[in-house]
Amino acid sequence: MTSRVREIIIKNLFAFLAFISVLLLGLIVMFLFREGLPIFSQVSLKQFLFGTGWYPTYTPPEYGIRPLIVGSLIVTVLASLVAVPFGLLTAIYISEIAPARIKEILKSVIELLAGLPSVVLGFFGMVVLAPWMQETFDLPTGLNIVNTSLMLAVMAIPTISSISEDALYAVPRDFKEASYALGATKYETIVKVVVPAALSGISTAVILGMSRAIGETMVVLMVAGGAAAIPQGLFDSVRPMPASIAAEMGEAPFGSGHYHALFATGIVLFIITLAFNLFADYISNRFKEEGSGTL
Amino acid sequence: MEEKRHTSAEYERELQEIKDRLLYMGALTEKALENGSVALLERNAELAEMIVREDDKLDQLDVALEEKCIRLLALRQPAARDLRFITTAIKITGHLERIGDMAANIAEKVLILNDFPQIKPYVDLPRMVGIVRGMIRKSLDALVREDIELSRQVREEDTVIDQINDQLFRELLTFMMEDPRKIQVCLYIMQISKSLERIADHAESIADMVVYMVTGKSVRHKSFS
Amino acid sequence: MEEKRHTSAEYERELQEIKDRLLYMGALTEKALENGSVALLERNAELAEMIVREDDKLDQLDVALEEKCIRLLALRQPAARDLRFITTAIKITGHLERIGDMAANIAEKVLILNDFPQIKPYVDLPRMVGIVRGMIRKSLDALVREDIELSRQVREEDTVIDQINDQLFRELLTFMMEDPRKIQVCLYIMQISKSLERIADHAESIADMVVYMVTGKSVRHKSFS
Amino acid sequence: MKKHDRVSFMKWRYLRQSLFFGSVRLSALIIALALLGIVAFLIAHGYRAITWDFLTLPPTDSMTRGGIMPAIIGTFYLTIGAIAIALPLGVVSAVYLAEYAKQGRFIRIIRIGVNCLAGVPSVVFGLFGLGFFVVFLKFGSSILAGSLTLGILILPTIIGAAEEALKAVPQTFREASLALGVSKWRTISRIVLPSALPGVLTGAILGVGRAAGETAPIMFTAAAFFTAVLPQSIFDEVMALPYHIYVLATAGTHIEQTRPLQYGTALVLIALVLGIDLIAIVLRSAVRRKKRW
Amino acid sequence: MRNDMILQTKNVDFYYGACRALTDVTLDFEKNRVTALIGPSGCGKSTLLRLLNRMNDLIGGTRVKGEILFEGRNIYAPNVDPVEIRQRIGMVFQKPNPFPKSIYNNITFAPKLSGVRNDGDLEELVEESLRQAVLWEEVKDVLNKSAMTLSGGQQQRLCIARALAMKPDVLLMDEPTSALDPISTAKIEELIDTLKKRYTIVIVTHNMQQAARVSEYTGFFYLGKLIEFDATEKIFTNPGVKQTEDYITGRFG
Amino acid sequence: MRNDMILQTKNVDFYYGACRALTDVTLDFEKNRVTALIGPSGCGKSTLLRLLNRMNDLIGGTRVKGEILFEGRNIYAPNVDPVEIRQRIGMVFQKPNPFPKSIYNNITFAPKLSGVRNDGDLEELVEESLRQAVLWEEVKDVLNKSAMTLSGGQQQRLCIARALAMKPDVLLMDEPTSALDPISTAKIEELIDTLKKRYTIVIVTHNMQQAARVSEYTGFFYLGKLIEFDATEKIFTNPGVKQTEDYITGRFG
Repeated sequence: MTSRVREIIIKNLFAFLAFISVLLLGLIVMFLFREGLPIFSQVSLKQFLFGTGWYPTYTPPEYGIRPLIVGSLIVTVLASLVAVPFGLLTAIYISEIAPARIKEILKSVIELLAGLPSVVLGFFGMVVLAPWMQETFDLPTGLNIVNTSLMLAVMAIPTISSISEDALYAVPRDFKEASYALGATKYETIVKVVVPAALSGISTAVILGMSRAIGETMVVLMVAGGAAAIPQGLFDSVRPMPASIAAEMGEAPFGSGHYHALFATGIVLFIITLAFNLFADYISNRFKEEGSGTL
Repeated sequence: MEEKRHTSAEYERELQEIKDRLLYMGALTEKALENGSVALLERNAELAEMIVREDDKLDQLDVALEEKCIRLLALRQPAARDLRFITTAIKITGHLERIGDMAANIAEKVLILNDFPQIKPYVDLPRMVGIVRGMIRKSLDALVREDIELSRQVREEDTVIDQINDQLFRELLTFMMEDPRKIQVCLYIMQISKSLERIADHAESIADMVVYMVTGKSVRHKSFS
Repeated sequence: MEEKRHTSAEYERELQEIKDRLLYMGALTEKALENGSVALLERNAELAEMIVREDDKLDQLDVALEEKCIRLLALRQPAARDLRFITTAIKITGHLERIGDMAANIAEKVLILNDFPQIKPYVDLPRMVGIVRGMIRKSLDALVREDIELSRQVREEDTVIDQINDQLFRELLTFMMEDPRKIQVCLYIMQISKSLERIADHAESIADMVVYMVTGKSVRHKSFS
Repeated sequence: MKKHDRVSFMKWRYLRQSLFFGSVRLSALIIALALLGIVAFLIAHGYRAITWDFLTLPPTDSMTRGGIMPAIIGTFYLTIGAIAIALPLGVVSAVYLAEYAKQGRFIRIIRIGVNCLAGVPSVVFGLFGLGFFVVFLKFGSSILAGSLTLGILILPTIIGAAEEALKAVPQTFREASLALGVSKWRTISRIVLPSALPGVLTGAILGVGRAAGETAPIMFTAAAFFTAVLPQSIFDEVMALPYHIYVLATAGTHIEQTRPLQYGTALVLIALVLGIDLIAIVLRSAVRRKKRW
Repeated sequence: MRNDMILQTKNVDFYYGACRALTDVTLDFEKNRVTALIGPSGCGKSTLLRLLNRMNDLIGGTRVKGEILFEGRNIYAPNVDPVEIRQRIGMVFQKPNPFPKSIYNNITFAPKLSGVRNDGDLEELVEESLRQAVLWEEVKDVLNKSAMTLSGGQQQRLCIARALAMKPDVLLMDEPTSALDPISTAKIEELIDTLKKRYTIVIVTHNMQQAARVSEYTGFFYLGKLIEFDATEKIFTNPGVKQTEDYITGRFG
Repeated sequence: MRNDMILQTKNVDFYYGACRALTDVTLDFEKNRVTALIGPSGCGKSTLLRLLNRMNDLIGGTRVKGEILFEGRNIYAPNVDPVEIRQRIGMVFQKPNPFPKSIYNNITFAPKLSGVRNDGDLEELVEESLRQAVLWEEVKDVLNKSAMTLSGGQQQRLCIARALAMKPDVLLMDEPTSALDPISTAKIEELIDTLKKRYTIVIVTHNMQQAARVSEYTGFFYLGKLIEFDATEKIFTNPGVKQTEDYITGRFG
């Protein structure tokens, strides 16, 4: 009897501890809203989201974060355009083509790349890429959208590549054998069988990569240039949401409108990344249940 | 073996072929017996000789069918009813072959008898041939139709044959005692009668096996001894 | 079946048991024949009656052994040599049972003969019994030892038996013609001789099957017709 | 198709293959070079700054000279704190998810919670740490608040790695143990967890690496711009390597002059983080080679 | 007669969620005999096997109706601890599943947890179990090597030895040879033959011929129902139910 | 006679690294016949099968000696493209392995690659292949459903249909039913029987009885050597070599 009681106690204890993650998520939401919602006593939701002026320190202050949202989105999209093909092709190389030794090394490289602290990447973009760009293209500043996107791409590539590679690796050997036995070449086997079979995992990889890019702070803080205006060209500076929060929170007086506005920006950022993650979750679950049948 | 087809059409076909072969062998023995009867009544030596020659065919059919059955046992691993059918078929083909041998023996005796004057009109022997042929046919029909009732009939007819044989024996004994010149002829007739009686025994054995095949229970030796 | 053991000891044991049973049945038939011979020579009615009674035993053994073989076919799916052995065993047991029946028939005739005065000393019949007994033993030894040479011997002895039977037939025919009062006695002796000849045929069949079992080639009906 | 057509069609199929393989190899090469390039660049510019003094002295002269010792110590404290919080909680959660939970709403909620937590941007963790630990719980900007924030940040990573490791333990091991009449908890603790241990460890080490390199979550919760003294309790502020780089590179008054210090600090940070990651990678491949199921 | 029935199922229904996997199965397992359960995929034979030692507890959303008696006691009664049941009723699985431990530790794993501590006792147990599983001669010199280094057939015999080390009364085998080649299969079958002297064995098998070879009793399942249960010899030479006959003779139509 | 041998191996040795897996195998496969390869695990039967369509190319560190002639041409000659060989020699695997695509796309996968573009032709091909694999009636209304929704037996027949869609001359089958239950197995065996009218079939099987049932010729392998090759009937009723007899009758010693 005692062993049965012990079993029940352990199970319930573990259930409670596992539930802490959910509690934490709840707390995060709660505190973001607790500190962020007061801003809407000063400005409407519409003004906040679509207002084009971000002048939190002016009197009267303006809290329009549209330039910040646009900044975030544009660097994310550009970064994805670079990171997706690179990440995917590299994943294909690792899982299907590379000889065993190179495969091991390259996988480690990708993992190390993922582990590179973002502050170091930001630093690199700032002190290496920016001056080079400024000179080469004769720009007013090297801290701009293109530079940021490149650095974000470097951040996103390991995510995309390693999750895609997992997905490709998980494609049963049986499929490949079947394809070869039907007289398909290696290329045809990869493109027509392996990649389609891994498509749900690859989609998840892309979405999570983008999510990582949009939420990344240090790179955009150090490399984007910080101009809180809607950009006119690819070499303009921008101020994505995370950069704004990180840069200004230190200066914003506790409890001020600025302080609340930054938390509200955090809410927007949180909701966007949450949407990305739920979408990725949905895709991987949907295909898990039905199989990627009719691809 | 009735409604449901075996998933392997080939197997089903082979089982059917065994049945067909058995029926064919049965038909051959019947024909031999009929011819023997005709040869006796019409004193037709040519016909009798043909019977002896044709016994070869049955011997070959027997060997071929047995090999077919063993092949099926080796390649198909039959179970239950199919297995009983095949092992039964192996034994039945042996009986049919024996029946063929008996028919040939009868034909040989007919050939000899034809050299002697007929001592009396043949009544009992043709009657026995008729019954025995019916027994062979019925026993094989019983096999094909899995009909136990037919088997029972065969069993009853066997006792009839036994009675006729006994009666004929006594009758011939009297003839022999009365006229020693008839001894040889009577002996040959006795042997024919005895052969027919043994054919009937074989037919009964076949019928008994059918009962075993259908029900899985052995009835052999139950009515004997 | 020699050097290598089957991985299933149980299976190996069952195969051995079939062999043992066949030998036992063979021994029973031999004993019955020997007793028949003694009963005839010593005019021992009691012994003859015992033989008839004991035939039951062989019948039961036959049914049991056949069932055992079918069980083995169903449960073990034997192939190759094992399969040939088992199908051969099924047929051999049938032959042994028939031999038993013949022995019982002989005993019945012996009982009748004992009621008549002896017409001459029995020389040929005991000699036949001796040879036939040897044939049964040799055919089964051939099975157990997988010895084809023994089979050949059995085949040769069968022709000897056929000759003795023919010779006895002619001899008895003369007796009958000479003295019609001896007809009945002679008929019974003839039947005994005929039964022994048929037993020899069965023994030869067994021997032929052994050849098939060992070589996988059928020799039956090769020497016939 | 005629024979000639078929031959040229085959040639086309192989040409397509060659083109594709070429581009795939090229992209892999570029990525490898990117990492090598960054690391090589930092080494080339930073190795001169690395001296004994640099590693053991506090910064001096408004951080234009001296070393980074307090930042190293601070990062160490924060990381240890984070892993001390995240590892037990993460492993227990993973055990629950992988071993105990049956399909149902409760588990679905937990799973979504963990997945969402994994996707929360690091700066939002910073905000949360600020709002909850620093302000609401009044820990102030401190090691405790920073460690807790970082711990929550790496919790999903640890749960994920541990769950993966648990799932990689063949179901047949569990069945075998249970069928022997061993209770569930003992099956988990004697069979499943030992088998999964290397995987869990790898996950934990990668978590450490991540915690050591993060900047945004500690900016508002733990990191000090400058302290000359080492922390005395978990309620003290600390310097941290990542934040130190950021500060030197953007907020200093003599950005150009302190370049060597910046490179040196960056080099120390990546050496630390990549070193930790490398340990995890080596450990994992060693374990994989030994594993036989 | 009654006492010889070590395991009995009485009108057992089993549900996966709303789906009924077993319908009204009543079946007695005789002591020291091998009983085989056969039937097409999805017929419920494996499900029944896993009910007998409550391995189905591990799957959520299932429900058992009726009684399963082990030595007369209903193992689904609320006060019964499945852990104890599983100690008395061992199980061997389709794929050999030794623990990634040494051969020695594989065998001693469960006995140690159930309180056998003495080294001498444990060593004796290891030898005895391995001897019973006819593996001792092959592994006695490598007891400290990982069980994973053994061949598939040896692994399966190790799994049997491991189950025997708990000194169970019943051994459940779920297609124990379906992952093995003919030679290993023959060895396991021979082993089953020797084990039945001391244990009651229930074996689920895909392979009708195997059921014919190893078992004394055979139950034929179809669509979750027990169609026929009888002596194996009877089932394979003269089954009583048409459905069984059709299945045995390969008429699956 | 010579012309009827569509595939021939001549003194074939095969090495995995330093380990010799096949020794001097010389074997002719007759056209439109089913040839079964049997033997214990690791005897080389599967290895030989994979040599016949160069599937072993996918594994590194292997070496082939001797010749394998397909319609008289050595498929290991340097100028031979394995892709073309595999189009002529189809293969079916142990585990059903349809692509995670629709049934229709599974069948048309290979034909499309080899240049069949016309929709009408493709549709015809799909129907013809499925009919040949006796699957058409079961799936004709769900051609756009995922192949993964089919049962195991159906999946395997789909894999056969997929191989047939390339209109191969030879069909290699590597234990095609070992993952299936008796009913599905029987269906596949029946299918093999009808397919041999148009294709040459080589089947590797664990299951001796299966070889007995489906094949006209049987080769028995042991330790990488071809011990005996003869008509199946001969092998199973009266093999010429003692080793074969021992294996066939279950004396594995």
